[in-house]
Amino acid sequence: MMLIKEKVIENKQIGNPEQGLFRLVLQGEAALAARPGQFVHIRVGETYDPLLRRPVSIAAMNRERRELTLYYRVKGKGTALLTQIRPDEMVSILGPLGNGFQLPSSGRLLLIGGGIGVFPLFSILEAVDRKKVDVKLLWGGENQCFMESAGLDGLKKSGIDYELATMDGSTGYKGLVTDLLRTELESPQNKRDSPAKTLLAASCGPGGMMKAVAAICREAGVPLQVSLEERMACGVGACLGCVCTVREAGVLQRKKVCKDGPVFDGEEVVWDAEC
Amino acid sequence: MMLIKEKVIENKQIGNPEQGLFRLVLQGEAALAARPGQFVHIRVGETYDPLLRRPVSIAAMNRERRELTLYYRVKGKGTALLTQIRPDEMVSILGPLGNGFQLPSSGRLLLIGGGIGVFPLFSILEAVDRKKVDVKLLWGGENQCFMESAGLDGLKKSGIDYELATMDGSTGYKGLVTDLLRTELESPQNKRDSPAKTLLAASCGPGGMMKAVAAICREAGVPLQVSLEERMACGVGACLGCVCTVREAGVLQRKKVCKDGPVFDGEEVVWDAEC
Amino acid sequence: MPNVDLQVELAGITLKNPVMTASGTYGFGEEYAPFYDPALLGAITVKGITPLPRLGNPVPRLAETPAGILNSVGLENPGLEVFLQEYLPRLKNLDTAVIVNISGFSLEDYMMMASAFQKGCGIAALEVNISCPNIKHGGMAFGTDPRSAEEVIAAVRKNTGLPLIAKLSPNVTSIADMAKAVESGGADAVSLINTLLGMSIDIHAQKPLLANKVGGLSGPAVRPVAVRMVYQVFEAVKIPIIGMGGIMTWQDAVEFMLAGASAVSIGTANFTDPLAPLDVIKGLEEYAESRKCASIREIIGAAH
Amino acid sequence: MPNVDLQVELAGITLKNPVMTASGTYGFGEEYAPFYDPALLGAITVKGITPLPRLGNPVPRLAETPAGILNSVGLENPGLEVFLQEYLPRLKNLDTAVIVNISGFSLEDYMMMASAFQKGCGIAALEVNISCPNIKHGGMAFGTDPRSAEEVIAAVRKNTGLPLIAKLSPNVTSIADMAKAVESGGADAVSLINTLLGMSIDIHAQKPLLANKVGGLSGPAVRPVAVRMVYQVFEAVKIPIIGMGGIMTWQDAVEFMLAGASAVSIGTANFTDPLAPLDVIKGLEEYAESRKCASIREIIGAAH
Ligand SMILES: Cc1cc2nc3c(=O)[nH]c(=O)nc-3n(C[C@H](O)[C@H](O)[C@H](O)COP(=O)(O)OP(=O)(O)OC[C@H]3O[C@@H](n4cnc5c(N)ncnc54)[C@H](O)[C@@H]3O)c2cc1C
Ligand SMILES: Cc1cc2nc3c(=O)[nH]c(=O)nc-3n(C[C@H](O)[C@H](O)[C@H](O)COP(=O)(O)OP(=O)(O)OC[C@H]3O[C@@H](n4cnc5c(N)ncnc54)[C@H](O)[C@@H]3O)c2cc1C
Ligand SMILES: Cc1cc2nc3c(=O)[nH]c(=O)nc-3n(C[C@H](O)[C@H](O)[C@H](O)COP(=O)(O)O)c2cc1C
Ligand SMILES: Cc1cc2nc3c(=O)[nH]c(=O)nc-3n(C[C@H](O)[C@H](O)[C@H](O)COP(=O)(O)O)c2cc1C
Ligand code: FES
Ligand code: FES
Repeated sequence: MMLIKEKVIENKQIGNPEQGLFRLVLQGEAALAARPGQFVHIRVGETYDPLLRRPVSIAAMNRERRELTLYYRVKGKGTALLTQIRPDEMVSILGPLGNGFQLPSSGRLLLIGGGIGVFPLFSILEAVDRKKVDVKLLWGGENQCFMESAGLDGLKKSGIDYELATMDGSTGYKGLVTDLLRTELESPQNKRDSPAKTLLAASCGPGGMMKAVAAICREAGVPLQVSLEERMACGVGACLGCVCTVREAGVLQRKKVCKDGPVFDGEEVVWDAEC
Repeated sequence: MMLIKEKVIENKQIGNPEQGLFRLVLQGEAALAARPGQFVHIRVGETYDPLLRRPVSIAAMNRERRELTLYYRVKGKGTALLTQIRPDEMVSILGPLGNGFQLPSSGRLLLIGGGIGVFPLFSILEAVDRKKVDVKLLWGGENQCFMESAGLDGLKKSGIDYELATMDGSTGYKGLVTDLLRTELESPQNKRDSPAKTLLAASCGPGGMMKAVAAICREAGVPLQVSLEERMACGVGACLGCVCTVREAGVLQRKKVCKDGPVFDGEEVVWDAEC
Repeated sequence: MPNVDLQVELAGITLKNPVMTASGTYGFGEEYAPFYDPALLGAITVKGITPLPRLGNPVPRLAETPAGILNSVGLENPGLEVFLQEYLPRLKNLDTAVIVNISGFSLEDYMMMASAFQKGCGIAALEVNISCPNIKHGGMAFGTDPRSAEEVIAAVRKNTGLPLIAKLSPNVTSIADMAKAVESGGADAVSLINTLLGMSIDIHAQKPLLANKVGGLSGPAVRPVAVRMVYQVFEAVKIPIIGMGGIMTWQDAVEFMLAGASAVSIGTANFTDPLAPLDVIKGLEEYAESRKCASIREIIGAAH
Repeated sequence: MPNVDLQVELAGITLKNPVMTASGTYGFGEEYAPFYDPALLGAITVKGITPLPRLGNPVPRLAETPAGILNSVGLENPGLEVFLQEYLPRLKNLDTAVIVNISGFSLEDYMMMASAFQKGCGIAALEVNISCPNIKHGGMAFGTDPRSAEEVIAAVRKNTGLPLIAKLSPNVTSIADMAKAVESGGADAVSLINTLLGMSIDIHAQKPLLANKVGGLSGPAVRPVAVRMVYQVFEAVKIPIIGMGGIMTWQDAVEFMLAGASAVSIGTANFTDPLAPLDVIKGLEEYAESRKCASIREIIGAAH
């Protein structure tokens, strides 16, 4: 975890401009410390508007070139300002932050991504030893245009086993990624009585999706790691702004998404906590 | 007076970087309407910090090329942000604003500039018919480095009659520009009993200097126009933020620097008004 | 052509749309006329008028602060008489509702101002600025004590037949109590918020930057406070609310209307973007349309 | 080596420099330790502690606003017991003055918190957050009524020998009255300001953005209000002031000290720039030097 100015190597729109997706490559020491599932907290401008940093997941890290690759979608003021930063300029980042995913060194790993929630999962695809771990990605999104813009080509090239779901059926299965997940878990080799002990799952996406994924995985007895998002101020556990609720030994507790997470045990998380 | 996006043709540091001086050339319709002594109110960024526009005097206007030339010194947040705008980008300006100088079509015109207050006077040098009007500029500044950075070369080339005063004597007279003014007004041709009726003066600079200039001109019976500065919000007379105090027919009144000025009758202005 | 009815009712007046301009930020209706026709606005509110002409405070009167400005204009205005003779006739020519903002330093001031404006005089309503110090009560502002506020509104109420809008100061412990007080004093509507009292210090001169030391904070910086107050007042009184305080965009205006404002005023935003009021009108219309509202009135208070 | 004495005296404690961190923005002293040694600070103030553990409010707890943030953490904390057992021992190892911020919902809460902290327990002072609602008084905050404020401070005073700092809420009509009340209640210093009550509305969901509806506004947006209050309180009481509210840079800190603060707290700025407190210390030192002050104390209140 460091506070550091990193050099912008690339900050470029990717895919269809309508999707508002950008790839940002940063060069500096942070890449040396980064683990899959962590994120960086970026200062997108120098004035007080916006005032806060913006959290963005690490999608890939290259230790030799000391490069972090991030993908972001333009959402509001902060991400719009981020697009204005040009190569060779320096940006202040705080990171790498958070705990990151725990990666298996053998067995099978199922990744379930929703929309741009796939970006942190990219970091797993990169880091996990694919000779030893059998990885499969299930990815749901709005439509083909989004999937292609957000990195489908790269996936194809990588040789990763994947399945897609889109809302309009323009590519892959028409429907929810959770349907793919159910089908997947019912495939013979993934049945409970088959060697399910070797199967792990990790997911990132909208809250509603992850809640459903957690229910399905629990039902199937598959250990799940979920990467959560919450509005953040400090990013280091000092402000208590970004909490989620977990049940530990039957007792409700708060955890800080920035520090204790963003990756949590899917079993533990209390979705839609009312208090 | 218009609200318009103009194209940045040039936005470049001039002279010694220590002086923090920039030339900004804008292209658009505003140039067609501009008169010497007017200013434009520039939006230096798109966020709410800074929130207000920044007033900058028009130093030159080229109707054929529809270009306005402005000079500015980096002072704080707003002018620092202004330096970041690059050629071909668009900036929102409100202007041309204010009344401008009244230029003689014959006789003699004495310009007294203090520091960067010389910039609006440049617009007079450009606009006045120098075949018919005998113009002389007295310009005071900190030192030679400042004077050269702020446009001394251009002055030399223009063939204008000028005299300089610097605080450290590094160029021109060592001392205040008001000393030059006194000497000038005492020169034989400018004596009260000589054809002083044909002499007009115009001044822009720090408040203290203009107050002294006004006293000297009044003493010498020379009509003086002063260009004032005051903190501005609206720039169009709507907020009453930028007033100065004048005495009209013996009665104290407020005038809006942005709308009734920035150029005022030097005789009328109440300097250091206490209420 | 959008099918949204933008009309709102306020204190017995009908506005063609809910977007007005805030007192002190729009001069006397002429300053922004070179940019667009004021008739496009729901209403305009003129600079605060006092019985006698006022020079206001010395300069500097403005200080910029993060996402805000401090002003200490000090109620500079030409006084009632000149206003009636020179400004009012021109204001009447604008094809929009004109609201006159009045200020005073004693009950008598307010009463005399009120009686100068009656039905048929060409203005739509009076807005009573109660943020001024009451000179007879040791300079404590009318608008910071519920009893004084009720008293001053009741006094104005007795002296004019025009719709009455009470403009509330945010510098109070309970804005709901203030709103209730002016409601029982007879106000037909409330405007909120006026500026927050603030100060900026010049660290080179080592003294307050404004000649008047303190000034009023406005602009987007205060918006969260203003929205909260509109939300609270909506639950406290029955009379309609004119919401203001940092509205820069139509999104901000929607926030205020959802919080409970029947109309919104654009103040500081005029300085940054003279066309802000028009963008707000357009945005409100489109928002209502996208939410399938037949009338913009449907969103008033919808966040409760 | 600069020749400026940065030491300040506050409520009987000596701080090595006037720069502290604000409660709730600096966790329990460990979160920013990876970036710099907390011993460089004049003092740190820990997150507000209550008698029992609290889960705080649901999320969202944060909303960004122009130059500010709204938070509604809702006093999430591990409770007194866990604090004493787990956090305090680690805090004592930091070589800086530790101030514990305490909160409660009744007089009894405050008294019991106070008696748990005595001289020699390893902390430098108690900061009493009186912005909390008093459950026995219909939820009206202790900090919005001078009598309640005096009462709660007096109660705490009786139960601890530690220096006592009263943390004032800005959501009041007269901050000077509040400061006088806590002074006569026995406070040794005042901290101001706590957050301004605000709200942000989600225009898509058409409801308040924060789960708790209202939140506290902090950051540079509120600075002009905070500086004004420090200035007013400096003229109203004799006890020293800890100034805070939107301090991002050393220039801002100088503003507060000129207005009358003997020390300053850095809050929201930590989130944007974890090193802000160090930059403020350095800047204060250089400012004092450039003004030829032998001690930073010379600038306290110099704008009056
Ligand atoms: C741990 C983490 C990792 C993330 N990784 C990515 C990523 O890899 N790619 C990507 O495109 N986005 C990612 N996000 C979401 C991203 O941070 C938000 O989209 C961004 O902050 C929006 O800022 P804005 O100014 O454009 O939007 P605005 O809506 O203007 O933001 C206003 C405020 O809300 C906060 N906010 C808005 N949306 C979110 C959100 N979904 N999550 C958290 N805070 C939000 C902002 O940070 C800001 O404080 C991540 C969020 C978190 C918490
Ligand atoms: C009519 C007019 C014409 C001007 N022409 C020029 C010019 O040609 N070249 C040039 O370099 N400068 C000119 N100035 C001054 C210029 O506007 C200020 O230097 C600039 O606004 C400073 O902004 P900032 O954000 O960099 O400084 P900051 O100090 O951060 O500004 C803070 C606030 O104070 C105001 N302010 C600060 N200094 C001044 C000032 N001297 N006059 C008015 N407002 C001020 C700013 O507008 C802003 O609202 C002119 C000012 C006026 C009123
Ligand atoms: C320069 C200026 C002058 C103002 N003058 C008045 C006034 O005369 N009477 C009044 O009731 N409010 C006055 N106000 C307050 C505004 O009408 C409005 O309530 C406040 O600025 C909040 O809105 P805003 O943030 O959109 O500007 C003034 C505000 C500004 C900025
Ligand atoms: C996230 C957050 C949590 C806070 N928690 C507390 C608290 O527990 N007790 C307290 O007295 N003040 C609390 N505050 C208020 C700050 O200590 C400080 O008074 C306020 O934020 C103004 O300073 P700033 O603008 O520099 O942040 C909190 C502020 C923030 C932003
Ligand atoms: S963002 Fe501050 S605790 Fe997580
Ligand atoms: S800047 Fe508003 S009246 Fe001049």
